[in-house]
Amino acid sequence: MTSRLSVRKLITVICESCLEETITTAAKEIGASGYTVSDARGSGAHGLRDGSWPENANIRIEILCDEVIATRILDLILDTYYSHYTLVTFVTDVGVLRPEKFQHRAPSHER
Amino acid sequence: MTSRLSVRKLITVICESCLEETITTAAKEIGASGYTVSDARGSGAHGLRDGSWPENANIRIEILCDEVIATRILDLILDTYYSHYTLVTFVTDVGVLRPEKFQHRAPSHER
Amino acid sequence: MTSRLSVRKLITVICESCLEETITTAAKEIGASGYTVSDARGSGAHGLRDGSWPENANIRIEILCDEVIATRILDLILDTYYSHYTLVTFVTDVGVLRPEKFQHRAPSHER
Amino acid sequence: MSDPVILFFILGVIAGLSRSDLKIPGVLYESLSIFLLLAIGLKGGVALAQNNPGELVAPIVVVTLTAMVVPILAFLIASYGGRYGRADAGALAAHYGSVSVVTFAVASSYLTRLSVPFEGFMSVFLVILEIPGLLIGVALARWSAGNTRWAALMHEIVTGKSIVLLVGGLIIGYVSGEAGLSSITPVFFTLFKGLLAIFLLEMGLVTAGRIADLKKSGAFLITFGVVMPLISASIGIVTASLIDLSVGGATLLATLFASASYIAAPAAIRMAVPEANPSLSIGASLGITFPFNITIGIPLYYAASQWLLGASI
Amino acid sequence: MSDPVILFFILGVIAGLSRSDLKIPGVLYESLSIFLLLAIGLKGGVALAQNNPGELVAPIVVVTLTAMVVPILAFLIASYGGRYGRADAGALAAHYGSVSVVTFAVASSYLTRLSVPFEGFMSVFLVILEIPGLLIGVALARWSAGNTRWAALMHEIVTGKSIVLLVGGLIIGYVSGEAGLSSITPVFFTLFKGLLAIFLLEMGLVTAGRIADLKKSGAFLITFGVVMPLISASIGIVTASLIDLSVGGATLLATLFASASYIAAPAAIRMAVPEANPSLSIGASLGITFPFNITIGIPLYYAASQWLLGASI
Amino acid sequence: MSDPVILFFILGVIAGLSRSDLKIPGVLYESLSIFLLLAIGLKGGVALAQNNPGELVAPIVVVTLTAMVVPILAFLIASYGGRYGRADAGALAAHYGSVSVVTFAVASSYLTRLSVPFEGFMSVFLVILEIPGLLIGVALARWSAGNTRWAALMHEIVTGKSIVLLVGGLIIGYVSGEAGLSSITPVFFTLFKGLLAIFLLEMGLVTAGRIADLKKSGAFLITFGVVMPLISASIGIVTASLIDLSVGGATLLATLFASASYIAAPAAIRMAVPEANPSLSIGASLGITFPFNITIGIPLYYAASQWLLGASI
Ligand SMILES: Nc1ncnc2c1ncn2[C@@H]1O[C@H](COP(=O)(O)O)[C@@H](O)[C@H]1O
Ligand SMILES: Nc1ncnc2c1ncn2[C@@H]1O[C@H](COP(=O)(O)O)[C@@H](O)[C@H]1O
Ligand SMILES: Nc1ncnc2c1ncn2[C@@H]1O[C@H](COP(=O)(O)O)[C@@H](O)[C@H]1O
Ligand code: NA
Ligand code: NA
Ligand code: NA
Repeated sequence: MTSRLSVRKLITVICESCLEETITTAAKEIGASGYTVSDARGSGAHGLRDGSWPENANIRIEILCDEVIATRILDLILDTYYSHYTLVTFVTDVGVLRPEKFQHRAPSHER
Repeated sequence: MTSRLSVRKLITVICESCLEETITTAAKEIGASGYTVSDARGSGAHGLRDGSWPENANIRIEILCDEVIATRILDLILDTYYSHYTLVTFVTDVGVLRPEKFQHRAPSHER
Repeated sequence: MTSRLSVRKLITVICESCLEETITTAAKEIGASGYTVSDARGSGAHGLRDGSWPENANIRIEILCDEVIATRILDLILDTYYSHYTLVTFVTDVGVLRPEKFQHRAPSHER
Repeated sequence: MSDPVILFFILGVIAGLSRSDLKIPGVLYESLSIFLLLAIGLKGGVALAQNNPGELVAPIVVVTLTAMVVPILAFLIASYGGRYGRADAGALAAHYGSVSVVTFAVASSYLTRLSVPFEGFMSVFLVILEIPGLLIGVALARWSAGNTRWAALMHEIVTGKSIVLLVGGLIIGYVSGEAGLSSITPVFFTLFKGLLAIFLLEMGLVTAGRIADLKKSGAFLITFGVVMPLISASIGIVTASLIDLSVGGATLLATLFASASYIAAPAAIRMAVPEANPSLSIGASLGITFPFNITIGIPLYYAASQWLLGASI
Repeated sequence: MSDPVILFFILGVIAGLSRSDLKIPGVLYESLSIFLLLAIGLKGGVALAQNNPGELVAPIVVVTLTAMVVPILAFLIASYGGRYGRADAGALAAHYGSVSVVTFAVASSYLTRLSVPFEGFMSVFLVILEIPGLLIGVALARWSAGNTRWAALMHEIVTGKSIVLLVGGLIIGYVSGEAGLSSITPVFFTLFKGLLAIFLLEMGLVTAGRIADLKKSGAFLITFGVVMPLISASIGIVTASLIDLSVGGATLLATLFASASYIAAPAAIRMAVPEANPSLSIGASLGITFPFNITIGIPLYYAASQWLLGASI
Repeated sequence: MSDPVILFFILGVIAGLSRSDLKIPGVLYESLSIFLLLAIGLKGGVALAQNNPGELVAPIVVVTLTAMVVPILAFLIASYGGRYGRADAGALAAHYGSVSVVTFAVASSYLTRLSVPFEGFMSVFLVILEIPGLLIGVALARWSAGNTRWAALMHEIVTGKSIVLLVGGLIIGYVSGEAGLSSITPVFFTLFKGLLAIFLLEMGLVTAGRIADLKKSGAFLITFGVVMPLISASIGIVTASLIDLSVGGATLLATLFASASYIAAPAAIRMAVPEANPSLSIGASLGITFPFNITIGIPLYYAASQWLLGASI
């Protein structure tokens, strides 16, 4: 099976819901081919965020991309959001069937 | 810890919500022991799907299975859905506690 | 990229929604720094749980932690919940940017 | 001609059985149940304000005592008749010992349609009957287990949303009185039956989904789901005559006794008696007893109340 | 002065185009559409109870036959005029051959505002016209493909939520009659226009989101979205005169013929003709035809009906 | 006897503090807030249609100018009194400089209960006061930072859902007039107070959740949350006498000045002043000022308005 699959990065960002548009727009500008968002609630260093009202809801953003773009997204998050926002990020190696779909288009960035 | 865990495959399919019943039924027919679905929204090659109305919503299907069934599910998706539907799929290696739960029942298929 | 990332464990628990408070409270008591919950539906050994009414809904709990706490959480789930509840658990290796955020505080437990 | 709200329930069952893609969003279900609980509480509170609450003390004591017979009977029948283990029998006892708010709403809608008057304070009984049967069921299930966290369980039941909304509504209704509530009655009173209809449509869908469970559970459970409410309703009518309720009040009390919980009880039992199989008790209470009560039971309890108490009015 | 419900639609379009963060939760959209479908069904059922359903058989046959012309014409225009392939032309045929419930609701709101009477059984046509056009569209799309699972498709359409709720409402309304429904009319009849207004606000937001799609699709599709309803409406008015409808009834029938489905059709086509590009047919039906019909079309169809049939009344 | 809508708020607070499992689904919260904003806009629009909008220009200018004092005062008090940094003081200024729609709704419900008349165009002030205070707060917070994207911020505020729905409702109400709206008033006017009650139940739950935050924030913030509205309300009453409002109008204007935003402001501040700690400003505005205003503040502002302006009527 693994022969057919290419490794890509899955970046998952769990953050306050007011960041949805900012982060997804930035990810696309940086070169991500897409993203997926779902609603979430949770608890962490900033206390309980149970989604009982909009200011208090979290989202879960997933971005499938190659390593070049993953690095840029992590940089963006570190530089722009980590200091002031409620935010957790993790990166997973996943296998995808159509690797070209999740690759930056400019050839200079290809691995 | 790793000693207790067995490796299984987690297939994640992000697709338009109208495929929910078709794909989950097919996965069970192919031998998956179960599945989990959650609502999502997103953007990709087919444009923005913000879930503002039902035709425009995505779902996120997760199927935990062994490699034999994972291969069959990927084949099914490649053959039947990739050409005409909005669909993204990725596979992750995960550790599970009760591997027998996520294994195809027919002994001929065991690894 | 990988140089910046530290490996941590992501525990995902898919279970009936009535366990939300019990499991998340227990995870925090055991030492997890946080958790994330989203709504889900699904099917498995206990039949279809389509979320059509509250008794019939699933949730998806994610806990990012180090190996020490992961082991404790898995123990808890095995001992307390597996026998009587609808529950699926899997563990993924993920890379995080700020590893200290997902580490048990008591120094004796550090790896 | 049958009450249209029942037709909505039947529509839901048919849609579910024919595997329609009709789904009532879970959030709508939750929103409607918040509405129904508040509305029933408010209505009861307004009625209570027109009475002397002190006069209710004796009836409440009587009703609470006779109602305790129901879960004990249910436990015995399930244990000896159904050969269920302690956990499952206790879970069934808890479900049948507690009450169903929507069944109560359908019964009062039924009486209103027939212009049969009933005591306004009946919803006080609804609140009071919700808890003891549940606790007895858990006690029976955990008799020898010994590690039940009773304090946590009590807290969970007493602060459970159905009690909070019913009691909250009762108090707000009582404090405000009919005139005080007038600005909010267009929502809580005028819309009641229409929204109950939509709720019953969803209940029909859920009930249809339980029928598969029932096939597995077999004949005993189906019989139990019909016979148990008949027994409880009889106890209810006798109790009604003890405390001098009207025919309408007796019908409602019989319905309360006959009804089985499927909101408060499942949640509480899942935490307190996890080893009980939820599809047994939910299957019986929601798949059999609920449809039985709202279609056949309520008219039956009304006829029986008329026959037994009618002369005295 | 225009109907306020239309103003809500326009507000939604403006909010969408100006990239407001206003969002109608998906669950509210679903809840409102369940409400609207049930309410229209109930209203039709009550009207039907005041008629002799037998007298409707002949008109139903006539309407069904003439309505079949619409998807065939749409297919030919899309194939030869628009040079679309079989799949896309068939998908367009299915959308325009079926009907839009909300357009119908806006038209009856329009007539009620002007105090123009119309036959109460018009919603029976709404139900009946929903299916055949859709099937013809799929048939045209899959002519030679041969592997269509017709049984599954029929099941999906017939048990689809719009049919279930409309037919369910019709039957409940018919069985209960006006008096029987009186307890639920405060929800289903009194709130109808206000909730329709909120639904149209959301439709405006959705429509605004479709405009980007349309830019890509080009001039033919935009023309098609305006010309096709004009053609269908003409067929509708002629049919109305064949079956002797009043001016109001003719306006509604013209609107039904002119309207394009964007609830039942997209879902069915996505499963039956997956190779069709959904943004074409949804873009045309929701981005062009829906706003055209509710703002310009309905008054036009009314004027035409008056002009053609007015003398005979 | 207190307004029942306030009792719903108290019920929510009690349920939240007793850790009940009662939860109002987020979608119901959003749906109700869409409804309330539209309804308030529509009501204001209808009132406006009965006036000459030209006459409002002068009062609007006066009110806008005096209202600007509020955020500046709030900033100074928070900076010097509370020793908060520029960001947090600016965030507090933005919240208290803007207004709370629900507080306004409770105040008009209070006046209606007492049959105190007020100028119908008060909701125009509600719209107008929402924005400037917010902008001043951001300006104060970012004085020297210099990299604020003002254009994006303005777009976000002006197209924010509360402005879109309030202004949209105002225009639709103004264009349609009372007669034109009659078909949708059963939803938007008749249901208003009942749905406001449910919304306040949820606000109570949310408020209870904020109390933990407040414990951490300490005595200054709690004092600020009570004293600041008293100061602003005084400015509001003085302004009301400048523009010759009735006692009812003065009460509403005082309430608007005294109220602190917790819908538009938190969202805007989070994007424009991310370094501000949201639990400070939301904690004060939602945890202290909102409950203070709806329970104690409004009757107080009414009494003060009567005392100051009553003679002149
Ligand atoms: N250890 C964790 N595991 C999973 N999710 C977490 C964890 N810590 C925080 N989160 C999520 O990230 C959000 C923000 O985290 P924080 O900034 O730590 O409050 C929380 O509301 C949770 O949803
Ligand atoms: N690079 C990506 N990362 C995460 N999710 C994606 C990505 N691309 C597409 N998706 C998701 O998959 C759906 C369909 O993708 P597409 O077919 O590319 O439009 C989108 O609506 C997104 O929810
Ligand atoms: N193989 C599987 N893959 C993904 N999710 C599963 C799987 N099996 C079970 N689940 C999820 O876990 C829940 C409980 O599983 P079970 O106890 O097997 O009924 C189901 O309702 C599903 O949501
Ligand atoms: Na009972
Ligand atoms: Na049509
Ligand atoms: Na203010």
